[in-house]
Amino acid sequence: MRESEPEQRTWSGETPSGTVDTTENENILEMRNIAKAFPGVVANDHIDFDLRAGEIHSILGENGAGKTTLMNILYGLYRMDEGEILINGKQVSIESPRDAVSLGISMIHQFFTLVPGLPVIENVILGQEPTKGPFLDLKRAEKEVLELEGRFNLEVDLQAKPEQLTVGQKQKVEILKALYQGAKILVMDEPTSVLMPHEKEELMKTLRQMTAEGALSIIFITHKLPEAIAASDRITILRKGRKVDTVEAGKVNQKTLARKMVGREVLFRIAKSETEKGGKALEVRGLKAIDDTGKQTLKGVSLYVLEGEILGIAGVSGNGQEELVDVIMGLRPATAGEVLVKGRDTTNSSPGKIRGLGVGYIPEDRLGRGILSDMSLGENLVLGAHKKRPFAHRWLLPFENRWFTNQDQIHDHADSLIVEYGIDAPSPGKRARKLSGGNIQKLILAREFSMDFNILIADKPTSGLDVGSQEHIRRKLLEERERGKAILLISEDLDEITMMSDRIAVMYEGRIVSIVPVEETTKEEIGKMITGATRKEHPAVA
Amino acid sequence: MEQNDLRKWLVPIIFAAIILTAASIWMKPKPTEPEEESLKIGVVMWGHHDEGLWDPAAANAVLRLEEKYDLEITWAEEIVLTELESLLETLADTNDVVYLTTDEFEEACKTVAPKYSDVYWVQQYESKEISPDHFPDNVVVMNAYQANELSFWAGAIAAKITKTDKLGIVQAIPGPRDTRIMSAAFRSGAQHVNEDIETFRVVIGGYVDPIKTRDSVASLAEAGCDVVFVGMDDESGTLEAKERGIYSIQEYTDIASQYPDTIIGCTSWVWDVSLDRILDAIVNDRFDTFRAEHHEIPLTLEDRSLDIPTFGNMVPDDVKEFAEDLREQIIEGAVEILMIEEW
Amino acid sequence: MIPEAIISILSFFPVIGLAALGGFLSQKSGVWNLALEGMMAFGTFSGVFAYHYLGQSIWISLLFGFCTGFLWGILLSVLCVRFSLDQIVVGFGLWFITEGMAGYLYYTVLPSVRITKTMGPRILSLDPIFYLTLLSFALLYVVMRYTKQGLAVVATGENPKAADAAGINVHRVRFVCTALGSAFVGLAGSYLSLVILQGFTYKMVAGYGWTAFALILFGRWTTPGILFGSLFFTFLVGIQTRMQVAGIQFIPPEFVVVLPHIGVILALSLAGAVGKKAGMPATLGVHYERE
Amino acid sequence: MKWDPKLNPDEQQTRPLKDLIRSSLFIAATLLLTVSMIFFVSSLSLGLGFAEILGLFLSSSIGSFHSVLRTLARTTPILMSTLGLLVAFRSGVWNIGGEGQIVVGVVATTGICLFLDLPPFLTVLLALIASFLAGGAYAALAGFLRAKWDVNEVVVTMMQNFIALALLQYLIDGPWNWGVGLYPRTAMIPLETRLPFIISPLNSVFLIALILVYAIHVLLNKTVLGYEMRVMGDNQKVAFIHGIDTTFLTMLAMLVSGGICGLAGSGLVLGHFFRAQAGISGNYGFYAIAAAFIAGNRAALVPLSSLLIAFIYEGTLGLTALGLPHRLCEAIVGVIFIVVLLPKELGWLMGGQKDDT
Repeated sequence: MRESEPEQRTWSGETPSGTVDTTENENILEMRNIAKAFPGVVANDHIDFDLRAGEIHSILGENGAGKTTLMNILYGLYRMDEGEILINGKQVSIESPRDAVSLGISMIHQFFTLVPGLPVIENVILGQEPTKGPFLDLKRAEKEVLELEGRFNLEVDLQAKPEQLTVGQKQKVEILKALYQGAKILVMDEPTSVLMPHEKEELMKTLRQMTAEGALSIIFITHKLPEAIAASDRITILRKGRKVDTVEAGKVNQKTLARKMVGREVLFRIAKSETEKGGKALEVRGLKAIDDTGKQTLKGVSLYVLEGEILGIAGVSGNGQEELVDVIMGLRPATAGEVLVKGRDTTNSSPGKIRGLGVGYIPEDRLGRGILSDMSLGENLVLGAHKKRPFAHRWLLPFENRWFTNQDQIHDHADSLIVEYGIDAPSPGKRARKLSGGNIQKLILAREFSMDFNILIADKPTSGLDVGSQEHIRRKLLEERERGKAILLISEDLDEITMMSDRIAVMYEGRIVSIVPVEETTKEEIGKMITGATRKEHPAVA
Repeated sequence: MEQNDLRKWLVPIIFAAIILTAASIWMKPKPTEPEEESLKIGVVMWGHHDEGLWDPAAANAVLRLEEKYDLEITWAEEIVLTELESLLETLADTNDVVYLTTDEFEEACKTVAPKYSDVYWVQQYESKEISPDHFPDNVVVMNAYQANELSFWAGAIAAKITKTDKLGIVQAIPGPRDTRIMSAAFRSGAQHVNEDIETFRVVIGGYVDPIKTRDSVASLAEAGCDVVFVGMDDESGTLEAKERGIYSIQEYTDIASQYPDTIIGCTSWVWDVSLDRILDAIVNDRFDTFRAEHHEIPLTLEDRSLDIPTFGNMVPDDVKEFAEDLREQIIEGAVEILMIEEW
Repeated sequence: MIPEAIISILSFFPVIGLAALGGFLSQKSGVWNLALEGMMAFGTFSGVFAYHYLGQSIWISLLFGFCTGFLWGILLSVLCVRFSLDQIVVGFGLWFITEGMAGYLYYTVLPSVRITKTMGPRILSLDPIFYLTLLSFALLYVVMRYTKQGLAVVATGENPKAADAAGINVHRVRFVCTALGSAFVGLAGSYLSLVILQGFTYKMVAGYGWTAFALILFGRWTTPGILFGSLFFTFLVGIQTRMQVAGIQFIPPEFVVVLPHIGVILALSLAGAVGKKAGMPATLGVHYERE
Repeated sequence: MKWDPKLNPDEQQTRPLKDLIRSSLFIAATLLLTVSMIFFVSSLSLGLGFAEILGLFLSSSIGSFHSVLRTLARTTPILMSTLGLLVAFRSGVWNIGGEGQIVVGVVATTGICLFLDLPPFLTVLLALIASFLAGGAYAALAGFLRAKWDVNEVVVTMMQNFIALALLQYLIDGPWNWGVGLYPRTAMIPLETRLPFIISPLNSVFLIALILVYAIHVLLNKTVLGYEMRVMGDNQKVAFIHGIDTTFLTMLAMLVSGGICGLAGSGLVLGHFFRAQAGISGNYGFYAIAAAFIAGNRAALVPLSSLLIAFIYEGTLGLTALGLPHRLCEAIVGVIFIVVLLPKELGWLMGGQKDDT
């Protein structure tokens, strides 16, 4: 693990290649028509990207636009299908994070990679330890790190353990780590999404300072327009795996950016029939909750869903949608507020009870929360209904009970659903994990729809699926809506939201920015709102 | 399992197996000329015939008689009770005599022996006198229920040797009557010589545990004992005694020659005297009559089947003489030895 | 009397100490080693084996035991780290194999061996291995604490992702730790047969391997913790026998060996009850693959 | 701290027969390979012919009607404890404390049969129930710790094994000791409380075991409870989302699992030894883990796998008459144990890349 060191020294050292900022060719990094396809979806479609020495370059785009994929390629986590990467005009091949680090590229992930139990200082020097003889030279390390801290005012207590630090401090540690590794190019994936406002300001300052001397360039992945404009020198906009444009941050306003980001092309709308709305099926009042890191990500959300309507929650992920869904489903305690299902208070009651009231759930994390990967389709499809007739029967026993499963019924049930939902599987005995992503989603849909719910929580039901299954799933949702079901649709795809919803609630930083009927708004407006461009205080919805 | 990989691997494995099999079958077994007059005896033991102290006692007996009766010996070693019955049946199929070297095997013997009436069974027994119908007719019992006399004797000798008037006893397990009897008899023997002798006892909780055994002998030495009476199935006790420069008495087998300066003597259970008589009866086809009069053959000090064969260098002659006298007295019953069950 | 007693107690500390140390090393890097008992058993065999066939030298035999342990460790880590088989299952399999093989080989390829030589120069009537054990504990402590290798091991056990991102070869670290650890276990075994018993008896390990395993958990995966844990246990045994000599039976001898086991269950449950981390390496038993 | 054991599920619809045949072929080949290798060594060291050794191996395991019966008798405890462990494994809980639970069952049964004088029928019934409850409670403790405080159940059950063994040792050494002979063991249980032999040495406990096979198969594959268990074993999160009480279910699974192991112990006392003595559990609890994995965690295949192990056990037992130590058995089982885990990886050995599904 040491061999990376010499290269890295020469890179940062005084060899010709080190004279970065003085060469008239300022691009220290060029990525030429990078292409990367995952099964069913093209993540990067021949993207060009270049980075000048000492600039902050934002990559802007909705989730799924391909920003992260691009950066993972740069960092050696993915192999690109086509394209080439040049550093200082020299073509390089990046096989693994180690290569990237040795080339002076560091990446700070959205979720930090710190070793619990090790003090900050050792976390920082991990992998690049200065040694005196066989031992760590902690004194020297401390001197160097302190020097770094001083230069970019990243004050962190070097002896503290990661679990004692706040999120902001952890991020500082990550930055220190990158700097200590001798990073010339620093990739930051959604750095602000986990931070408190004041921490953000601090971060911005730090980034400015770091790039001021031109020794360091930063790639800043974000989907928040104001930050992009505030933080960066140039902005590259990606949409659906394609590069839209690269603009000077000074010369654009949020409106144009928003348009570039969400696109304008009209795509065909599914004919939405008018449905008569019923009463409030699901209502949420002043809901507050904290995420796993203990940060308050849900700051008082109030909304309701009528029977026979689809309420679309627009917003970029990480703005509190996950927590909202968790709380509604009873998977996460609410710190304040209440959840009403058909007028009945289900706040903090068990998932079983909530589902019992007829709440269906299409999770975002399909493998982790959706399916039983090692069990057969049939068994997957009865999950939840397995205690009810006809799947559970009294077998030979004289008295009434629900002890025994009825294999034939389960089998037939599965057969019919497989046909109805067009799941591509030879037989109900097939293991769920063998299915493709689209089919897994169909499987979950089939299961949730087959048990009669009147409220459905659909969390990004079409994300990461190919167009065919997307259409299929959307149709199904609309059908359910016409049957008078209430559907809460969380999605990042504005096209989908505008196409499906009756009303649109925009979530930004744990709050509902506004709730508007779909007719009274446009995609651009929503695009601005989800990126926090326009802060309209949301009307007092009871 | 992933079938395709499986299929890929079946072939080579089977090949390797076949080749190996062929190779092994190819090499001939050593020619073992069948001598029909040789008496086949299968010896069942829970340890190994050349290991520890309990099993060698029986094993040596068989080995000493090997030439005399031209025995063909099969050692069935390291036998756990869960396996016993199956094993006895396998042995009975191939042997004329089956020799069970501990009464731990008695139940199995009772169940299996009747099925193999043409096989002679020899059963070692330690605990108490038994009735003729306690075992089936083709079973003869060699019974060591008088072993407490031996311990008594040893205790007396130890009492003569000791300078500190402190004796140590390492007892394997606390429960069974006989282990307690040995310890108690040893103590009373010592006190028979000298009333104010102190005896200390350590219980290990198993027959083999070198670590604890050594530690206990050490602690006894620290307590001031200069003679320890070790009832374990390994020699670690004597090893420690040697290091501590104190004396030891090991049970069951005579290993005094290996530690002439440490071991005073070994309270050996010499099975070959009785075994000799039984085998003699068998080869001369008068087993049934023999069985009729001796359903059990007790081990005694008299015929030296309970004995301390060799004394260590540290034992002065007067003590040896004393030992002889005491032995006579015990045999005549001049000294009567109580069966003390409790420590 | 007192120092003498302490010395005699300490004289079998290496068996427990070395075994615990070995297991600890592999667990710290994130690999269960459930084959401790078996590897010790095989160590006892290989020690005697080497003594018989490689010129009757205790030191060479100990070294041999060390090496055989190393080999078993390599097998374990190939199966667990390279092949990502489940560590629990593989641990059990290896336990079966090693223990079986030890007994089997001894009685097929060896005559009954009696060790006549004793350990080399004694300091305070304790043989070098004892000091070697203490030394290796100290060394391990220093390495874990003050060297980049130690840093790498801890990082691998706690957060392999981070280690990987920092350019540490996770698999290699685990490989080395497991193999080396098992080597120490083998050493413990051969010490038991060569010095403590000076011979081989079946079932002579008598559960001390699992005791060592328990002591690792009881020491909460810290070097000092394990050192003191095993010292504490050794003294417990010693004190129990001495109490018996004094005529006091404060705990049945059968239970002494399993006291650490009970302690572990209590300790873990307590840690869980108060919601505190038991100090267990975060990814212990979890296989790591880069995505 | 927690991780899901990788368990092969029943694939009812995917040509079970072909699958079974293939895997059994694979195991057979492995067995042949291992055995012949070991016998090769032995024949070198002991100067015995291979044919001789193999012959004795086979004859003492399946050579005669009687030896077949013996093998079946040997199968009984392994089969029962394997079924027990299976329940836990399929529920995603690592219960490797089979040995300990067997021992607890032994203790309970012996205690009741020796120290309670009730009508024999009642005694036996009570003994069976008690052993089930004892073993179950013992395991459920680990289940509780795991479910409530997320304590690693592997460690707990493992430690419990040795604690239980120590308990047995203590009882048969001291309080319950027979008081005869040099060896730790209790007195025999009264004649009328012993279960009858079908044909000695095959005891009627074997029938209980067979019934259990079907019972467990039904429980796991045909009942709602078993379904929920398997759901939990597959994905605890999903189980929780769909309203399955995972805490309770974990404990219940452990209860059943440990209970059946306890029954196995009870069977050893009532049907084989009629007393408690050292080494009565004979490592069956550990062999059971191997058996469960060799059977790919399918209740229907467990009889085969435990039969296989019993076969090896008896075969190597015959070899002890040649002076080969019985430790052989452990070695062979261990090798098979690991090899049946390998196939996914063997591709890599062959130079092909391993497929990760």
